[in-house]
Amino acid sequence: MKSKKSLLFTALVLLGVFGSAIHGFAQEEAVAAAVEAAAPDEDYLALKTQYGETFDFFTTSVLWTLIAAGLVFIMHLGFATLETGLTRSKNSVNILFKNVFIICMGLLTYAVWGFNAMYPGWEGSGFFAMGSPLTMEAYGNTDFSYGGTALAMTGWADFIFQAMFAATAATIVSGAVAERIKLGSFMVIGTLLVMFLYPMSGSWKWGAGWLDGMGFYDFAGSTLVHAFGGFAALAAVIVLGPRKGKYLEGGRIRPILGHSMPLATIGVFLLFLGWFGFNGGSVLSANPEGISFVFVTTALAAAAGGFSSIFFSWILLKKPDLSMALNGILAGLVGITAGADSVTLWSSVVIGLIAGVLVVISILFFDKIKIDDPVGAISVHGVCGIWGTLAVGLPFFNGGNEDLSFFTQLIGTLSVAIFAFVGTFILCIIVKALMGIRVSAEEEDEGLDIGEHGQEAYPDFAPASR
Amino acid sequence: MKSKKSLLFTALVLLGVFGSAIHGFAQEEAVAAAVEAAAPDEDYLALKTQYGETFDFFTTSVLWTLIAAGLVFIMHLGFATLETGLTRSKNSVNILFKNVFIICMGLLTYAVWGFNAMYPGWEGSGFFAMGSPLTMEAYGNTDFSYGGTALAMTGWADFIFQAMFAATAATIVSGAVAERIKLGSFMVIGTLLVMFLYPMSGSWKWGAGWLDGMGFYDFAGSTLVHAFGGFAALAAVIVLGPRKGKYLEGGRIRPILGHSMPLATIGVFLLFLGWFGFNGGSVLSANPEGISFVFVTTALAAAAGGFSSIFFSWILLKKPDLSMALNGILAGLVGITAGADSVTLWSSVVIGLIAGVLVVISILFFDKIKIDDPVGAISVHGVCGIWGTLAVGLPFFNGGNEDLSFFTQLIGTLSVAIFAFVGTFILCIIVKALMGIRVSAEEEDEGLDIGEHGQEAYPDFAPASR
Amino acid sequence: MKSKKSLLFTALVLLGVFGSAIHGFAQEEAVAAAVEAAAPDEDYLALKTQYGETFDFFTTSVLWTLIAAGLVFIMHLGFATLETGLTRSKNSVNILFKNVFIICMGLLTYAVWGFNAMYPGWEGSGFFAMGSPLTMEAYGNTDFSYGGTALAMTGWADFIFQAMFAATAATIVSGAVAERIKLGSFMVIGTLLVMFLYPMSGSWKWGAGWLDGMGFYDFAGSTLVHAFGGFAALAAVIVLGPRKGKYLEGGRIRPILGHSMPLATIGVFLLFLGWFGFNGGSVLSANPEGISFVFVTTALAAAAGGFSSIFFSWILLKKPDLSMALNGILAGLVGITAGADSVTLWSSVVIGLIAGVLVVISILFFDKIKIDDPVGAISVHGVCGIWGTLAVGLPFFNGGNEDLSFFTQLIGTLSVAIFAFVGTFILCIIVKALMGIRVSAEEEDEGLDIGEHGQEAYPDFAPASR
Amino acid sequence: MKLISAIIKPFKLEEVKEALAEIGIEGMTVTEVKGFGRQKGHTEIYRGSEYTVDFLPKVKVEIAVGGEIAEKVVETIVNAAKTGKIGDGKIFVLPIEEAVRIRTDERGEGAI
Amino acid sequence: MKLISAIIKPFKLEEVKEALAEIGIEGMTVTEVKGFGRQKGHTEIYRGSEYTVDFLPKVKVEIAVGGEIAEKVVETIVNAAKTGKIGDGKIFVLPIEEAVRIRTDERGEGAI
Amino acid sequence: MKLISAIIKPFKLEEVKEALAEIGIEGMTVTEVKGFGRQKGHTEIYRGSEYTVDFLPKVKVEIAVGGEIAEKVVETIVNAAKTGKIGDGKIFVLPIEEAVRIRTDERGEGAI
Ligand SMILES: Nc1ncnc2c1ncn2[C@@H]1O[C@H](COP(=O)(O)OP(=O)(O)O)[C@@H](O)[C@H]1O
Ligand SMILES: Nc1ncnc2c1ncn2[C@@H]1O[C@H](COP(=O)(O)OP(=O)(O)O)[C@@H](O)[C@H]1O
Ligand SMILES: Nc1ncnc2c1ncn2[C@@H]1O[C@H](COP(=O)(O)OP(=O)(O)O)[C@@H](O)[C@H]1O
Repeated sequence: MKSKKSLLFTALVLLGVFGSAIHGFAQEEAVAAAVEAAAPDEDYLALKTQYGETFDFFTTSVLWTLIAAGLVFIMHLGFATLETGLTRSKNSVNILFKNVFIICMGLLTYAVWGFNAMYPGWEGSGFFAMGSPLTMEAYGNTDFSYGGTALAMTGWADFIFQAMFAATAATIVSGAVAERIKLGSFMVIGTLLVMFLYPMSGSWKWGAGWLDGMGFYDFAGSTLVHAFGGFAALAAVIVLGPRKGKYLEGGRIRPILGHSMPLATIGVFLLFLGWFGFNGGSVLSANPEGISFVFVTTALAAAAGGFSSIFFSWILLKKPDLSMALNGILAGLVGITAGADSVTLWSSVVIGLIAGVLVVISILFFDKIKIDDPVGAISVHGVCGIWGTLAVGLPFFNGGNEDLSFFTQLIGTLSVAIFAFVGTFILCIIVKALMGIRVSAEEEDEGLDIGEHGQEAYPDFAPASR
Repeated sequence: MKSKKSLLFTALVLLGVFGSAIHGFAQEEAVAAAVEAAAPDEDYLALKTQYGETFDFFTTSVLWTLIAAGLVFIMHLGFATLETGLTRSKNSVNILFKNVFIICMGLLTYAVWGFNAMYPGWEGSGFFAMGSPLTMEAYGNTDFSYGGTALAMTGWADFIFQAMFAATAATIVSGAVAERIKLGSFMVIGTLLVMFLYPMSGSWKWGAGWLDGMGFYDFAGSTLVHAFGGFAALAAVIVLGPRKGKYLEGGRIRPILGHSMPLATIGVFLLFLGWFGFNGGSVLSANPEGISFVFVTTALAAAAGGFSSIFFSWILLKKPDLSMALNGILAGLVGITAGADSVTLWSSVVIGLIAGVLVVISILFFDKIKIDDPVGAISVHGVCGIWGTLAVGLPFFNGGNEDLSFFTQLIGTLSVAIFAFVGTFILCIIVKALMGIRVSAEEEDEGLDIGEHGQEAYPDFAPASR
Repeated sequence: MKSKKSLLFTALVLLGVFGSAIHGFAQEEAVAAAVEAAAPDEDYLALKTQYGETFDFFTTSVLWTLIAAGLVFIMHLGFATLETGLTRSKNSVNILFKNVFIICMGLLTYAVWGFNAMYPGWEGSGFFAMGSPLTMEAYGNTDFSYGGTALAMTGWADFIFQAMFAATAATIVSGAVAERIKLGSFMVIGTLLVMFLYPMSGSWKWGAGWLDGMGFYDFAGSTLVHAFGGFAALAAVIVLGPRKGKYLEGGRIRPILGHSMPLATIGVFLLFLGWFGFNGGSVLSANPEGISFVFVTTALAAAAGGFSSIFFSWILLKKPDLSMALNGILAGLVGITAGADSVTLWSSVVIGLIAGVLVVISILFFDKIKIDDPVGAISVHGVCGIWGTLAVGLPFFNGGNEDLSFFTQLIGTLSVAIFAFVGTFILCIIVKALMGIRVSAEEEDEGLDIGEHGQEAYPDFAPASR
Repeated sequence: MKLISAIIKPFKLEEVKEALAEIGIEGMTVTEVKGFGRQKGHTEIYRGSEYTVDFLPKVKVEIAVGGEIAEKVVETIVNAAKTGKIGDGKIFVLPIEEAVRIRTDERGEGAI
Repeated sequence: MKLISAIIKPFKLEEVKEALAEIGIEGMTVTEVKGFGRQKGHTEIYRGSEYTVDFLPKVKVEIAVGGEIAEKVVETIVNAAKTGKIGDGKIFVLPIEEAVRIRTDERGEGAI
Repeated sequence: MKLISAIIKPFKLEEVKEALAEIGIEGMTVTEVKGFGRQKGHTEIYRGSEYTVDFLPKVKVEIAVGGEIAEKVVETIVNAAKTGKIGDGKIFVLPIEEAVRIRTDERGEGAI
C-alpha cells in the first residue's frame, strides 16, 4: 500500500520518457545516417582534411572530455560508499538504492530535458531557459564545429560530461536526508531537483544568463553544483527534522555512528579521483596548460583541506578524527572548484587550508543548532562552496585579476544558494503534504532497509543465507 | 589429496607457458632492438616525420585504446566484488580467488595463444583460426602501420585491449557457478574456455570469419563476449546442478541471500565505468565522433536499464529491489554493446528499457525452471546479449540501415550461443568425469573458503586475529 | 596528554607550510597573469601557431601524464584497502587515517620542497640536491618547452605526476608497521621520509646524480620507489619489533589474520590498475610505441607474478592461498617496474614468474627470522624491487642491450636500499628516543582505533548506532 | 543470585541501559541475537523469491544480580523496553550458583 | 520452565526451526557462536604459518519452554540437527525461575 | 552439571583456551559480546560530539562441565584471564539439568 503513490509517480515518469523517445525518433533519422558515415573504420584522413589543422587538438579534447565524464561518473560511487559508510547498516540498502536511482534518473532526465534547458536554448527572460527539450539537433549533431573552436568537442561529449554533473545535486541531498526520508518522496524530490531546479540556476551562469552577464565567475561549480546541492540539502533537512534520538533533552547530542569507516574512506578517495575529471574536464578542451594547472590546484587544495582539518579537529577535539579528515579533503575540493583555473598556485593551498578548518567549525555548528546532517553534506558542499566562490573574488587569491569582483561573487553565490534553498523548501513542503516525507518512527527504529526494501545489506546471519 | 589433480594440471600449464616463453625468446631479438630505438627520450619529431600527418591522431588513438584497456581491466574488479557481494560470506575467498586467477591466466594464455588464434591468422576453413601462436611478429611488432590506418594503433595496444576482454568470458561463468564448483575444475574449465573456445567463435566475426562474411554485426560483443559467457554459464550450471537447499519440494524456492549489498553495488558501478572502455575502446581509434557517440549510447542504455528494472520489479514484486536495479544497469549495458555505434540515440534508451524488463523476467524464469544462477549472469549476459544483438537488426533501432539484417543477426547470435553452450557442456562433462566438478555436500554446507582454501574471508572473530 | 608531542610537531609543520605559501606569493604574480592568458576559452589556434607542429603531440602527452597521475593517485586507495584488509579490524581506523594523512602530507611537502630537491636543482655535490625550494619558476612555469621536447609536458603536469609517486614511499612503510606504531611517531617519520630521504636518493638517478652518471637504469622505480620503501619498512620494523603474540616460544608462529579479504582484493586490483599509470606515465610522453609496450609488459608481469605465486604457494603450502596470489601480482608489478620499457616482451613474463616465486619464499623467510610485516611490504617492494632492478642488467632479459650492466644495477639498487635502511633506522631511533615509537602493550591489545582515535571502524553494534 | 536474560528490540538498548543505571545496576553483558516469535509474517523478496523473515534482529541483555533486587530489575527492563507492539521480547530469570570477579577473585554477590 | 540451549551446525538452523514449528514451538532466540570441541584439527595456513582452527562457526538456539514439553523439544532438535558427523553439537537444559513477556507483563509459562 | 559462563577480554581468549586444554577441557562455546561495567568513562568523540562508550568488546566463553571439576575450571579461567586491570570480567556458574550430545544421543556428563 505504502508504495502506491510512488508507483503512480513512476507511471508518469515512464510515460514521459517513452513519450520523449518517440518524439525523438521522428527527428533523428538524419542523425543516424550521419553517425554511420563516421563509422570507426572510415578513413579518418578524410575527416582531418575536412576539419583542417584543428582536428588533432579537437580529437584529444573530445577524448579528455569523455574520460573526465567517466571520472565524474565514478564520483557517484564515491558518494554512494561515503554515505553508506557514514550511516547505520540498517539503512544501507536504502542509501545504495537512492544513489543507483539518481544516476539512472539523472542521465535520462538530463537527456530529455535538462541539457537543453541549461545550455544552448538560452533565450528570453534570462531567468529560465526553455531549450527545445527533445530534439536531437540541439546537442546531438555530428558537427565538429559545435560550440565553436573554443569548445573543442562534439555535442555528445559535452552532453555526457554535463549529464554526469547534473545528478550530483541530488546525490548531495541524498546523504543529508539519509536514514529517515521516504524513498518515494526522495525520488520525486530528487527528480524534480535534477530536472528543473538545477538547470534553472545553472543557466544563470553557464547558460549565459544574468549572473554571467554580471561577470560572476564559477569555474567548475563551487556554487552552481555544490552550494546548490548543499543548500537544497539544508532545506530538505529542515523540513524533515533530525533523526530520532539524535538530539536529547538538555542540549545533549547523541552521535549516531556510521557503520563502516573503510567504506567511507573508499568513498572519499574515489571522490578525490573523480574531482580531477570534475575540475579538469571543466577546462572544456585538452588545453595542456589549462588542464595541468587545474590538476595541480585541485590536488593541492584537497591535500591542504585534509591536512588542516586533521590538525584543527585534533586540537579542538583532542583526537585525530578520521571522519573529519575525510570531510576536510572534500572541503578543500569543493573550495577550489570555483577558481581552480584562475587562483594562483599557492592560493589553492590556502583556500584548501581554510576550507578544512571551516568544515570542522560548520559541522559542529550545525549540530549545535540541531540541523542533523549525517554525512556533513551541508557543511562540505554548502558552506565550502560559498567559501570557494567568494575566494575567487579576493585579490589575495586571484592574483589581482580585475575582472573578478568579490561583490559579484557574493551576489552570485547567495542568489544560487537562496534559490536552491527556497526552491527545495517549497518542493519538500508540497511533497510532504501530498505523499508524506518522513518514514514512520517505527520504520526509522527498525531501519529503512527492511521497511522500504524488505532487504538487508548484510543478511549473512539470516537463516536463508546459511 | 584433493588438490592432486589440480596440481597435475598446474604442472602442465606452467610447462606450456614456459615452453612458449622459450619459443618466444628465439624470435624476438629483432623486436627488442626496435623497442629500444623508440625509447621515450628519443626525439619524437623523427617519428612524426616518418609517419606523416597521421601521427598525432595515431598517438591519441593508441592512448585511448590503452586507457580503455585499463577500464576493461577494472571490470574484473567489478565482477569480483559483484559476485562476492551476491553470494554468502562462507564462499567469498573462493570467489575472489577465482577472479584473481582468471585475470592472470587470461592475460597469459591470450598472449601465448588466444590473440593470434582470434585475429590475424584467419586463414583456412573459416571455422577455426590457427594463427602462429607464439611468434612475436604476429602482434608485437613496432610498425605503426599495424592494421592499416583504419586500426589506428600499435599491435601491442590492440593486444592488451583484446586480452582484457578475453578473460571476461570466464569471469561471467565464475559468478553463475559460484558456491559449489570445485576450484581445480573451475580453473581447468575457465582456462580452456578462454584459451580455445572464446577465440574460436570470436574469430567467426572479429577474425573475419564466416559470420563476418555474412554481414553479422556485433560492435563490442553483446554476442561474442556476453552471450558467449552467458550460455557457457548456462551449460556449466546445468551440469553442476543448483546449490543445496535452493529448490525445495513443492516447487518452493528458498532464496539464498548475498552477504553484502555494498560490495555488490561497488561492483556494478565499476562495471558501468569499465563499460565506457569496453564499448568506447571498441571504436578502435580516437575518432571523436565515434567515441563520443558510443559514450552517450552506453550511458543512456545503462541508465534506462536500471530505470526500467527498478520500476518493473517494483510493480511486479511490490518492493524496490536493489539487486534487480543493479542487474538492470548491467542488462542495459550488455544490450547496447552490439550496437553502441550504430543504433540511433533514442534507440539506445529503448534498448536499455527493454533489457531492464527482460532481465527481471529472465531471472524469475530461470529460477522457476531451477537453473540456479546466484548472480543472474545467464540472464544479464546471455539473454540480454541476444536481445542487444537482435535489436541491431531491427530497422526501428538501427535507423533503417540496410546493411543490417535481423535474420543475419539471429543466425549469428544463435550460432555463438549454441557453440558456447555445447562446447562448455562437453567440457564440463569431461572435467566431471576426469576430476569431478562439484564439491562434496559437506564442503558446500561448510563453505568453500574453509573447504578449498582453509581461509576465511572475514576471520576477525578467529582467535588468531584477536 | 599522549598527543601533546604530535601536536607540537603539527604546529611546526603547519608553520612551515604557511611560511612557504607566503614566500610563494611574493614570486608568483607573473605566473598568475600567464595562467589567465591561457584560459580555456582562448583560441587554441594561437597556441598551436606559437608552438608549431609539436603542439598536438605535446597536448596528448600532457593529457596522458595527468591521467597517469590520477592512476597513481588511486594506488593510494589501493594501499589503504589492502593494508586495512590484511590487518585486524581493531586497527582499521588507524590504518585508514595514516593513508589519508600520507597523501595530504605527501602532496604538500613535495610542493614546498621535494620536487625541487629531487629534480631540476641538481647542482653541487651530486649527493644531495638543494633546488630552490619554494619558488614557482622552478617548476610551475607555463613554458611549453619545459624539459625540452623529450619531456613533452608542462612543469605542472610533471610535478603532479611525480608528487603522486612521492607519497608511495611512506605508504609502503605504513603497511609494514601497522597495528603497533604510535600515530604521531609514524606521522613524523613518514613526513621526514617523503620530504627528505626519498627525494635525496631519488635525485641520484632521476635528478641526474651519481647513479645516473654511472649508467644505472631504473625506468619507473623498482629501486628508487619500491626498494626504497621496502628497506625503509625493514628498518622501521626492526626498531619497532613484532606485534604482540605473533612469535611464540619454541619458534612457533601464530598467524594474525587480516580481517577482510574482499578489502584486500579490492586493494590489489586498484594497485594493478594504478600501475598502468605508474609505469605508463613514466614514459613521460604519449609516445605510442613506448606506452603501449609498457602496458603490455606491465600487465604480463603482473599476471605471471600472480600465476606463479598461486601455484608455487599451492605446492609449498598445500592450499591455494588468496593472500599469496595477491602478493604475487604485486611482486610481478614491482619486478617489471625497473625495465618495463627495456626488457623483451617474454622477459616480462619470466621476470613476473620469478618475482611471484620470490615473494612467497621471502615472506616465509622474514617470518622465520621474526621480522613481522603484516602485509608483506618488505618482500613485495624490497625484495622484488631489487630483483627487478637486477633483471634489467641481465642480457637474458634486456635482449643483449650493451648499455645495461648487471654490476651497475647491483651497485645502484644496493646503495639505495642501504641508504633507505640506514636513514630510516636512524630516523626511527631518534623518534623512539624523543617521543616513543610503539604504543603500550595495553593499547596494542585493545586496538589502536580506540587507543589513538577513540573511534571504531565498524561500530554498528555500539549502542550509539542502533 | 539470578541471571536476568532479557531479549529486547535493538533500539531500546540505550533506554534500558539508562533505566538500569538509575536503579544502580552497574554491569551487564549484551549480545546481538536474532529472534523468532509471534512477530513474524513480514515477507521479504529477494530476486523474485518470497521468503518469510522469521528471524528479526534483537539484543540480549544479561545481568547478574543479587536475588533480592531481581524483581526490581525485571520491572525496570519491562518499563523501559515496552513499546506495546508485538515483538517487544521476553525476560528470563535463571539461578546463578556462583559468581567470580576475575580481577580480584571476589566471589558471590560482592563480585557483581 | 526450562531454557533449552542447543549448539548446532549453522546450516542446520532452518531444519531445526521447521521441526520445532511442527511441534508447536513459536519462539526462540538464535546467536552466532564459535564452537570448540572434538571436531578440530583442521589446520589452516595463513601466509605460510600453520595454525589449528579450533573454533568453528556454530549457532546457538535458545528456547524457553514449559517443563513438561522440554523433553520433546530436545528430541526434536536432536533429530533435526543430527548429521552423525563429529561436531553436531550439544543441547543443555537449564532451569528458568521466571519468565516475562515485556509487551504484556504476563508472567510464567503463559509468557513464552 | 554446571554451565560456566565467563566474560573475558577478547585478547585473552587464546590463553584461556590453552589453559583449559591443559586441564583436559575439550569443549566450549564462544560468543562475541559487549560488556558494560565499572570499566568505562572512556569517552569517544564522533564528529565533534562526545559520548561515553560504555559497551566494550568482550568475549563470553561457555563451558559445560561435571559438577566436581567446575571449581577447577573457574580457577583456571581466573588465572588465565586476569590482567589485574579493571574490566577483566566475571564468571557465572549456572546449574545444568540435562546435557545431550546431538550426534550420539548420549545424555548427562558423558555428553560433554
Ligand atoms: N520460547 C522462547 N524462547 C526463547 N526466546 C523466545 C521465545 N519466545 C520468544 N522469544 C524471543 O522473544 C522475541 C519476541 O517474541 P515475540 O513472540 O515475537 O513477541 P512478544 O514478545 O511480543 O510475545 C523473539 O524474537 C525471540 O527472540
Ligand atoms: N563442554 C562444552 N561446553 C560448551 N559447549 C561445548 C562443550 N563441548 C562441546 N561444545 C560445543 O559443541 C560443539 C560440538 O562439539 P564437538 O565435541 O566438536 O562434537 P560432538 O558434538 O559431535 O561431540 C562444539 O563446537 C562446541 O560449540
Ligand atoms: N552484573 C553483571 N551482569 C552481567 N555481566 C556483568 C555484570 N557486571 C559486569 N559484567 C560483565 O563483566 C565485564 C567486566 O566488568 P567490569 O565491572 O567492567 O570490571 P571488573 O570485572 O574488573 O569488575 C563487563 O564488561 C560486563 O561484560
